[in-house]
Amino acid sequence: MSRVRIYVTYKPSVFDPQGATILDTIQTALGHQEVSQVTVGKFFDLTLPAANLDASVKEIAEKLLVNVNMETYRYEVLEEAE
Amino acid sequence: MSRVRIYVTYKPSVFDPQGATILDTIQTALGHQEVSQVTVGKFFDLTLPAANLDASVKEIAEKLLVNVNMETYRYEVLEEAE
Amino acid sequence: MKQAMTPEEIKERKPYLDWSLSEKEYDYISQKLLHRLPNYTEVGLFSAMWSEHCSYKKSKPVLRLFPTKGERVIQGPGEGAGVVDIDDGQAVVFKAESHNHPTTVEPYQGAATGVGGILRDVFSMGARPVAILDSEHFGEIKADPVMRYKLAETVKGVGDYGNCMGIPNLGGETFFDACYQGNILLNAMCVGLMETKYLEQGNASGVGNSVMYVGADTGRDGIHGATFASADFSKEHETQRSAVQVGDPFMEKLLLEACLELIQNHREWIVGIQDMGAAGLVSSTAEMATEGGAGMELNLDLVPQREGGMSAYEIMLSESQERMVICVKAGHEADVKEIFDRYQLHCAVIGKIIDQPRYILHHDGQVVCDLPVTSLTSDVLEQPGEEKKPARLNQPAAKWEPVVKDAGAILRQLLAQPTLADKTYITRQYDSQVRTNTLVKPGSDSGVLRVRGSHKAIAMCADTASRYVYLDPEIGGQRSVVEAAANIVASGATPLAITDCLNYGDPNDPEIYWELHHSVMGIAKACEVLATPVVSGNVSLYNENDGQAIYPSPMIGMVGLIKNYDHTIPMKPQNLGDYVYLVGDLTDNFAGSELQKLLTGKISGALDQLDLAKLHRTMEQLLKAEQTGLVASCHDLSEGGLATAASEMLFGTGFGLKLQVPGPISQLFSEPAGSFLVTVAKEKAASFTKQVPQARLLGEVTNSHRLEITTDDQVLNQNMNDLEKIWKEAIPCLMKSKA
Amino acid sequence: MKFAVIVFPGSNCDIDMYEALHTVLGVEVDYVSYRAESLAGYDAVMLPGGFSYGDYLRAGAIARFAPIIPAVKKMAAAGKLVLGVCNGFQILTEIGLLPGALKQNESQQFVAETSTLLVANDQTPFTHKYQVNQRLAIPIAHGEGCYYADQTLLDELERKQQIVFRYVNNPNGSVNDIAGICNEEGNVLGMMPHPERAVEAILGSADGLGLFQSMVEKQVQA
Ligand SMILES: Nc1ncnc2c1ncn2[C@@H]1O[C@H](COP(=O)(O)OP(=O)(O)O)[C@@H](O)[C@H]1O
Ligand SMILES: [Mg+2]
Repeated sequence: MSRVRIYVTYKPSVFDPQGATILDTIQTALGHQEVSQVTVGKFFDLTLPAANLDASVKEIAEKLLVNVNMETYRYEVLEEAE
Repeated sequence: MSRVRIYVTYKPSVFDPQGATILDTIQTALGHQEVSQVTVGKFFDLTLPAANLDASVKEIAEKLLVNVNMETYRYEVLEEAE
Repeated sequence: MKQAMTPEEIKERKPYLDWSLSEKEYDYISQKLLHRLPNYTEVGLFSAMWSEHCSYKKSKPVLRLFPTKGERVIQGPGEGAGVVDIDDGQAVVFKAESHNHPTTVEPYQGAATGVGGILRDVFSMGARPVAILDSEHFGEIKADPVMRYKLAETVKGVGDYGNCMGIPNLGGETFFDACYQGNILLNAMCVGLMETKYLEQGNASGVGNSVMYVGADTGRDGIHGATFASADFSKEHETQRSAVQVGDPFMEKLLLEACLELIQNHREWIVGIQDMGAAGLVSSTAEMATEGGAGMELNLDLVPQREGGMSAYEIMLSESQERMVICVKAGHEADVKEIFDRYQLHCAVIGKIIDQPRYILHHDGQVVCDLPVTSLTSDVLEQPGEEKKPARLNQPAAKWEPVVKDAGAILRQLLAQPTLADKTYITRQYDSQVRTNTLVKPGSDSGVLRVRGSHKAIAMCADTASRYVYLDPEIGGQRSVVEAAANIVASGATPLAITDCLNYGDPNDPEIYWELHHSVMGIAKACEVLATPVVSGNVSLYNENDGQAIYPSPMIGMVGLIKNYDHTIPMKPQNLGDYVYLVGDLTDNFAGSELQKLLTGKISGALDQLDLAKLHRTMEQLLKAEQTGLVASCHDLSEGGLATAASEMLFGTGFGLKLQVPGPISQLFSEPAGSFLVTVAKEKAASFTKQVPQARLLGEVTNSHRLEITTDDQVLNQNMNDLEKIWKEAIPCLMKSKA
Repeated sequence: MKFAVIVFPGSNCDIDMYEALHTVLGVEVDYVSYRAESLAGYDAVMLPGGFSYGDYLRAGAIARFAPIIPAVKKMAAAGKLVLGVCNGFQILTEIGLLPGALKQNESQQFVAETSTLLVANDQTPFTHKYQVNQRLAIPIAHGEGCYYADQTLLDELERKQQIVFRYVNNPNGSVNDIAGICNEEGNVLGMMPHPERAVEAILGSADGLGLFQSMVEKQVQA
């Protein structure tokens, strides 16, 4: 079994109102002017067999977890086990 | 400047309906019976100066990004630069 | 900035063809309008401004058929939204807009930004948006998980935007048919209220006055949205879809409050205001200048930008959401800015009104565009389409006679059809009560909203009758208006006016142009007879997928007035023992009905002519009865006919109906236009039938919670609890299915 | 008695609250901007529903930094009545005036309908006009209304009778069917349902009136 983490973020040109609002809050309300950029993303940790990992993850990500119109993703294997 | 990634997840005791729904969809609609667990989280990538990193991140996370009643977080430095 | 191609290269390589500008148009622009070759930026502006979405070059000749004037019409088509007088210095402001292509590609954001866009149209007139309606057409969801996903996301998009803005959803429709499998329809309608004295227009004039930009920063979102929406939607376009527009309802809420504060408290500071919709900055500014008969000079370096390195072309065509343009009187720029600053919105002077009728753009220290203003707007070459009567209409199929062996079984099946089934799955995701004026929530014939501080209410609905329009565009067009009017009248309101969204396939196909033309003729005729002028609207063409067009689907949004909201008529029976009347007729023509679709899997046949004058007379009589307190409840017959309407009246009540309906049982499923079931207290029966002479007594309200209808050949006798279960569970069940 | 209705950027039930108090109950009430720093002169504070700051991040999370918040906390500490409805409830948990948190609805869908509430505690300044176990028809409209508390907190809330309203048909997955809770002192109430939408029979229900009448009477006695 492998544990895989899939990271999903907006494509760079897609407007992210949530990120913009959070950055503004950090800078003005919290006074952390030194923070210059915030991007927000989601991640999904999946447990699945190591065989065929790449194909499975690709299918699950592109068919379900990722909105390919506006998001991109990448994944990494967190740990492998029997 | 550093780029920091803060991971936020529900505490283990908090039920996450989203993870359960996604797992169900993966197994039944996508037919990936072999996937056995899904957890979902958010992450925030912040760009900020390397000085005082730990204190700043802690403050921003605990005051804003995380609701400590139901969520936990950890962070890692993605890259360091001048 | 360097232009990507020289004017000569453009002439030679014709990149504009990909942007839906024809060679004929290009030549006309160069030879007749400019007397020179346009540069790259200019060609881009032309291709967007001359797209159907902005210019209506194909549909304009047809739209002229609409009646647009009426005693109460303050502002007809041509502005952000139509404005209709509702007495006491108040007006109702409304418009509908399609967002079909964006919603097909990216349902959540497409639907959300569809709602956002129509709200801006209404508040840019100086009105406060008070209600949202949504007309949604999907493909069949039974065997199509992708369609279920699109439905779920579309509904979430409509809901999230309106809920966040705090504007109640007062109704709409949700229709399913295989013709929308590759191209779903999402039409959003917004209704606003205003004091007539605050009426604003989208114009810019007065040499030296400033052009100000407010709201969200400009990014590369939806570039070519306008031309994209005007081009056939085929597989090829799936690669173009990174430029999705993302809605920010929070910013829009701030923008709404800031704009209304400006208009209501400081009207004298401004000349005009307009939202940035399709083709963004170029369309809004060029239209404002045209409207005001002025010239305009803009410096694009001053436009607030979210991304670096945007070209002039990208800045002008960006469809980033939540932005407005305001023409501000010289000297008041700082005053205006102060208001927007207070709402933490960006606000910048980006140009001014000049004394020659030109449209001049500066970018990176260069003049990138210098055109006569009207060349972008009113000089567009109108292109009435070629027309040909569709082959299917030359020989309509023979009249179809349904065989109804077990009416109960048929009714149960009908109630489970997603088009007829309970829509609570959808409406429950929409806040319909926020701002506490909602008298009738979605689920009845019309949504009804109190006008706070008065005894008035407004009723509203959105209706499409695409199957009927498909079988006969002209009669179908009439039916769409009659259906909307019936919904308004059923709620006790006097129809005032309509808005529309004309959703069709590729108008270059002569058969589709014919459909467009003839259905508009039908709509126009019905509007004339029913005295409901067209005050605003929107056209969405090229609704095709791989060459397969949707049914012609004109959506009618109607608004009505209730002078005393105590006379709002509920849909559900109120008292045991009340009489039940049929007002209007049943019919033996089943062409286009839900029954025909259920039993044969398709629709066919010719439609009967409507007697519009008679329908109008009946509705007026019924209205009078409602307004004098004679009617206890009323529901019009639509999809699924009398049997379905009667069931809908009983759901959620403990009542039953015991009726005697002359004729064969099949007629209980016929779908006559403009017929009603009405319940009336016995002691008012005589006055009612005097007022509505053609009302036919069918029976009465019982407490058995059964629907019992005796006809000439069969008895229908159904337990309402069973029917309600079927009706309620149909959509949730389909949405959950794993197939 | 004078009420303050706080208006945050993105509040949208502010007018509903105002109208319920002003037009229906006929009491004195003002809108107060989130930028204000004092609530001197007011006897009760209402945090209305809506989407403050778009509910980006988490509902109520950003409103916590608004300039008015210290004044709200001061009112609570002084024993004045503080009511948070919907987004207002979310804000009260985020600023720590009420324990626990509100998560996304279990269905992961926004839900708007009329819910039936049971009065669980009729001894608070907000509910003394009701009877325990009385059923109230009150509209709900929220996407993040699933109340969460861990077992220890839950036990404590039950023991101290801080649960004020429960749902008859739990619409969102809240633990112990919780629809509204108060603080230990009883002067701060947070609830997801909208009593201000249930003050006129023509709009569907007037069952929320008792809550506002309770507040007004309490104040008169005090
Ligand atoms: N997408 C939707 N959004 C809001 N309300 C809807 C939607 N779809 C259906 N409804 C509501 O459900 C009810 C039934 O719709 P429909 O069958 O189209 O009514 P009618 O036949 O009277 O036009 C109406 O009150 C309508 O407003
Ligand atoms: Mg109807």
